[in-house]
Amino acid sequence: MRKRFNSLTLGADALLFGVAGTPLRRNGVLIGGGKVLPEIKFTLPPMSIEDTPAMEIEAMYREIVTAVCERAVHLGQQSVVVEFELLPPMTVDPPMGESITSLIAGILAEFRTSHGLQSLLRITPVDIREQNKPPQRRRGRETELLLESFRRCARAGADLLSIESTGGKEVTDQAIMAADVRGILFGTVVLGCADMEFLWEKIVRVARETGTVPAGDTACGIGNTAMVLADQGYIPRVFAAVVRAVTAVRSLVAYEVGAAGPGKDCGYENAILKAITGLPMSMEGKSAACAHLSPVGNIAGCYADLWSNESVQNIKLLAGMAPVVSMEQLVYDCRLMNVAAGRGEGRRLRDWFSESDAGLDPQAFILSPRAVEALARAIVSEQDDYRRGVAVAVKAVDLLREGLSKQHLLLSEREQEWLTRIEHTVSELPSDSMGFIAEERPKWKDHVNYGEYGIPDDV
Amino acid sequence: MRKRFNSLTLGADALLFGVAGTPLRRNGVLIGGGKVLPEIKFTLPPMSIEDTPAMEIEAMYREIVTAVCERAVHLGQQSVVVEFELLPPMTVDPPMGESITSLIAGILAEFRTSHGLQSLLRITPVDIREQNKPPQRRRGRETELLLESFRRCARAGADLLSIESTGGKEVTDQAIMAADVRGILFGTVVLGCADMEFLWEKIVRVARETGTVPAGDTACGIGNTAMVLADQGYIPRVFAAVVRAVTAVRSLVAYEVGAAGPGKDCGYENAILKAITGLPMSMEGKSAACAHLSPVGNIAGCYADLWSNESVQNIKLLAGMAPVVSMEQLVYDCRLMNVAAGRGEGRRLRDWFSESDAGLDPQAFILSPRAVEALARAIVSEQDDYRRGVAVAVKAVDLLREGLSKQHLLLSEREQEWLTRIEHTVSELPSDSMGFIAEERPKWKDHVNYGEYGIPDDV
Amino acid sequence: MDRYAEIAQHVQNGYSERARKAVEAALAEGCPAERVLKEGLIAGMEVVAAKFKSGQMFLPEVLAVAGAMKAGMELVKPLLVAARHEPLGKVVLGTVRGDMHDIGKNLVAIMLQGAGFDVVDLGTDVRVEKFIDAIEREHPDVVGMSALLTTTMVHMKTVIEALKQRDLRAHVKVIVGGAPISKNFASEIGADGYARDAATAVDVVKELLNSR
Amino acid sequence: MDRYAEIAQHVQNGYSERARKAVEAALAEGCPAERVLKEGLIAGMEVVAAKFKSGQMFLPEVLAVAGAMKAGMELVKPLLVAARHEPLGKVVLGTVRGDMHDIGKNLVAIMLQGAGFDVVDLGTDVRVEKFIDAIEREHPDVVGMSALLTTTMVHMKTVIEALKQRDLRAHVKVIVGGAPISKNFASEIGADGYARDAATAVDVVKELLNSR
Ligand SMILES: [Zn+2]
Ligand SMILES: [Zn+2]
Ligand SMILES: [Zn+2]
Repeated sequence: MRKRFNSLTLGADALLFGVAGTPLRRNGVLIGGGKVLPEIKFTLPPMSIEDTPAMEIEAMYREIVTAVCERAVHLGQQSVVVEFELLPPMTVDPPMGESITSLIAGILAEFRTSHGLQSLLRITPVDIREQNKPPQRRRGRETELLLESFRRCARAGADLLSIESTGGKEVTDQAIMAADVRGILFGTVVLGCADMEFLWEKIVRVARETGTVPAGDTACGIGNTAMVLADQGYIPRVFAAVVRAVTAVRSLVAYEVGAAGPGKDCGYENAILKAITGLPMSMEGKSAACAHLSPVGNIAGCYADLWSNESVQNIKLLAGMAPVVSMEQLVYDCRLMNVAAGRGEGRRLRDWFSESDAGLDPQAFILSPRAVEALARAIVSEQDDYRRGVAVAVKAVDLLREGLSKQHLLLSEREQEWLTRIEHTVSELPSDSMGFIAEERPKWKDHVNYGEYGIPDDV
Repeated sequence: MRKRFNSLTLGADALLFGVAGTPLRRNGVLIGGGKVLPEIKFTLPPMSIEDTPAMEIEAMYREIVTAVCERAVHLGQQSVVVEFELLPPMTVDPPMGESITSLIAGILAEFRTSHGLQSLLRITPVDIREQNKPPQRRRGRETELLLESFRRCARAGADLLSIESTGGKEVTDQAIMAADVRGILFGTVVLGCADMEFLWEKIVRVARETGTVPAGDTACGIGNTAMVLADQGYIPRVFAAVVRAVTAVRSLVAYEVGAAGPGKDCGYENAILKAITGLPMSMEGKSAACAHLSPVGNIAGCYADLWSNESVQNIKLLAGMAPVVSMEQLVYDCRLMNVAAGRGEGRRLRDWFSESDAGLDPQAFILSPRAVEALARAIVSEQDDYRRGVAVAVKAVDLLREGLSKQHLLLSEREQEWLTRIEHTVSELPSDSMGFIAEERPKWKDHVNYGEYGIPDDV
Repeated sequence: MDRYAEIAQHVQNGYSERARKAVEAALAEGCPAERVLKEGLIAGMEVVAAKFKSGQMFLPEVLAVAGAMKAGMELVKPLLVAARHEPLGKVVLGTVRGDMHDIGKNLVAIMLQGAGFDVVDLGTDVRVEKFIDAIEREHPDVVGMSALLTTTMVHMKTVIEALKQRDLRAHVKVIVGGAPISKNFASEIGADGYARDAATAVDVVKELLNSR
Repeated sequence: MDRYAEIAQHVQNGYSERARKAVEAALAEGCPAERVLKEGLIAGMEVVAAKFKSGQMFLPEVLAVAGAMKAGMELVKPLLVAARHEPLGKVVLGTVRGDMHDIGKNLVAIMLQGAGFDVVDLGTDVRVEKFIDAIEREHPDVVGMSALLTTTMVHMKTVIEALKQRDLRAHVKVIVGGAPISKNFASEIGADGYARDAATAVDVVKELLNSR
């Protein structure tokens, strides 16, 4: 059952790293209760999972998790969150993911006993439902395996259940390349939200059955694809900023069907979701530069209850293995935030984070606390997903226009032209979702299996 | 001619990142004039220089420097410092180092013209004088080649001349492993200072002849060896803290014979040297975790006029090549410091940096602004290098003792035992250097060629 | 302005309808199809590709241009085929086994098509056999492989080894790319080229074909 | 407490003079040199090495213990040689060509000696030929190479290749270590073991020798 938010939980003044409206307490770890904690992530070095004995793969995970926990202990860090992001073969083969989960949970338990290191384990199966073209989002073996993966990992010792679900991506991949706002809305809030509702009801059920926490999702495949392409100069940054705003409508669905946070690190839309839901969020910024460059290295810190490195291969840097280096950087970042908060000056540091980035890039600009509040309000002002999408897109464009005219935001001439173009497009969007869907659906019929979104093939 | 400091330039209140007593202005770059700038460093990936054609090596440097500059431009960074740290074969063969320097200087010039990126190039030949055992510090071909390397790189477009000189290391390597404070003093302030005087007079002369800046040195081979061994749990942290304090006496010599800053990044003693000399300093902390882990990830930022990543191999991370990732992290760190400073709140951020680390490790503790001022005062209260060494060691021990008793500093029981032991040792040091040298010299005669330090083989 | 320049200009502007009409007119006037292609369509696209590469143009703008080029191509292609004109080159593309990442490869396909190459896109999760089959069937000049995971990039080597085993390696150049891939890795596994992004992929392919 | 335990205790405490005296007494009483070595000196050192490895002891304390052990060894060694006692094993160590970094290798030497191994330290900047000569001359069970630079670590492979060429590879185990070295690199170049730090180097050597 989906319960739609119609008001904000946290306004701009209340939005702060380490502080959620509804903190999460589990296993001795408190998230959003005043302190920011590191969330450490990692992936395997170049190797073939198919051609490597399971024992060797497990040894690699043992090595990584042991090393990062050792470093955390060494630095006096008392609580950490570890994410195990399942690779495709580990999701397709649920017992494989289960066995690695159990291994990691075991190591974390050891560190709890022997060193007093409190920890939670987040598991993130990969969304294997796209393996077919067009993707089969509901029927078919992949959906079954995906849920089985959640179930097994949950029973094997996971605490937090997450996914980077890809519903709607078959449309947004194209729409991003074409800077097509309508396509973004169709893929993200029409298809994406429908898929989120379907998928997250199932994940919430697994969590209930297994006593774990349905944590949250991210529109990574949409928002971060746009961000990375904008960073490479392929698409306008103002467009990527609007895409980010729209993704919040999609990711929000998880919380409306029962997810409890912390939201998944790579969803920068988490800032907006934190304002709406008050739930704790994981964020990533400069110390996730190993995984991707970004224009929001500092400003992302404003909202972090967990502070993440997103992903790094287990390869050797001069100081040690890369995940250990990440752990060190995260711990120092967290210490700084926690010192400021401890002196009652968290909001001051938050404002510096914001000022650091907001004027230089539209994607950062819409993540300033004031902008976040405005975007969140736009979303909760509507109940229908499509109308939320339109409202937040319009608001994002308005904010950018205002920032530009007040000279709070620097934009190149080309970016300004695109802002005008997008402004024009959003102003002409139909107010009613049925009309919009009728217009868009035929355009994407070769890429989308509408039945898999619960949408009839023809109206 | 060495001109000894006998007073402080900057007290605890005046010590701040981005602000030097005597800023350095060159080529459109201002260091220590209010803003912290990134200093980016890199090394080659695993490869044999001997077996790789010069063209390929140069292509690699071209790729690295181009990529980091592109990222800086992309992020709107206006000034950067790039360090080219010569590898041994590039120092032994001065034309090789010269030609890479010229290549890098050329790329920087291009970026200045085409993108308005202001930059300075620091070159750091490696101290090849240790190639003999015992090292030949004055006579011999290596000293000649080293100076030739400085000369050629300076003429090829370098701006800042630096070195991580190793005078005294033949003693301190042993002394560190044995946690032998007397050996540390002998190697660092007796041998080390003598060597610094010899070497830096020559480097300052090269700088004068070539119109470049004699920037500074670091007792990396002493202070950071101790820090890394302490981090691995091999030697007591309190001992490493005392070693760090003592290294300031050695590194100071460069500035007393004419070096003008910015001091070399990996010298954490730079904090003390900034207080004494007022010259700009490069520092490294959490964003140098790629190169080495440390207990001073935030606190090092208190004093940074340049903020460095120390070293990273040119290998692929998910986001891009590792030096590019470092550039991004440095830029965001600098932005935060500069935003705070721009609001007139730099000192507040500085104090948070300090509070973040100072209580958790004695090496961080002695880098808090108040401790730094006290250590600096201890040094300038004496003129003789040995007496300075004793004074600063005594002061470091006093500070740690005070921190412990006031519960500002956490120390394990084993560390406390060692603090007592070291306290005892420093309290029994002879006040006069002649006596001390007479006692120590025979112990190290197999490892040191005293003639190479201008010390007679027997008294 | 001559016909060819006119076509090139319409392509550059991304005007599909005008480009189509100008091509139609040129062909009607007896302009050789090959010159229409090279001096008109491709010339126009080349300007755009250069602007894109140097960051003066966005991808959606390039896509519009590609559309204009395609409109012209539809008229020219049958004539070229009839005249047995050799195409600029053919490229087979795919994301390797176990990897569902699509968008980087698609960008490369767009840029290559814009530059006048024939592109055969095998999609994602492409197994060794499928690469081999396509190479045997299509006789491409270049095969391009993409991987976004550290755990799938290793399959690139498998494909190259398979090419060697079937004596196909000498007949096709191999280029690779994707987030975890470096120049170094490319040469380690014996690829001929490394494309750090879609914009440079065209240059890499051109260089490889020129060096034959 | 028996004689052996007494010796072990003095070694553990780092009391050189007492250790020497206890060994002297034991030998005078007719205790076999081999048991004095194994159950006294090495047993004492093993306790210390374990404490060091688990972070309960500092290196300077270990050095004092190593001194006590050495004092005892000086008395025991001639007897062992006379009895043609096989030593625990011999290790040749060196930092590779072009690399002056000393201290990591020295730490390994100290730990190995403490554990009862014969150690031949070739120093720093050790060229291939010097490694080969030493291996031919000393017949070590293990050769250990250290590198601290990305541009010198590659020489480790050169040494291993040279060993193969001279048919020496089967006769000696190879371990490697140093800041830029990973387990992965070690196995890539064909080393038998990787020591991530001095404290674990002894374990690695012991394992290799047990697996022979
Ligand atoms: Zn993601
Ligand atoms: Zn250094
Ligand atoms: Zn350095």
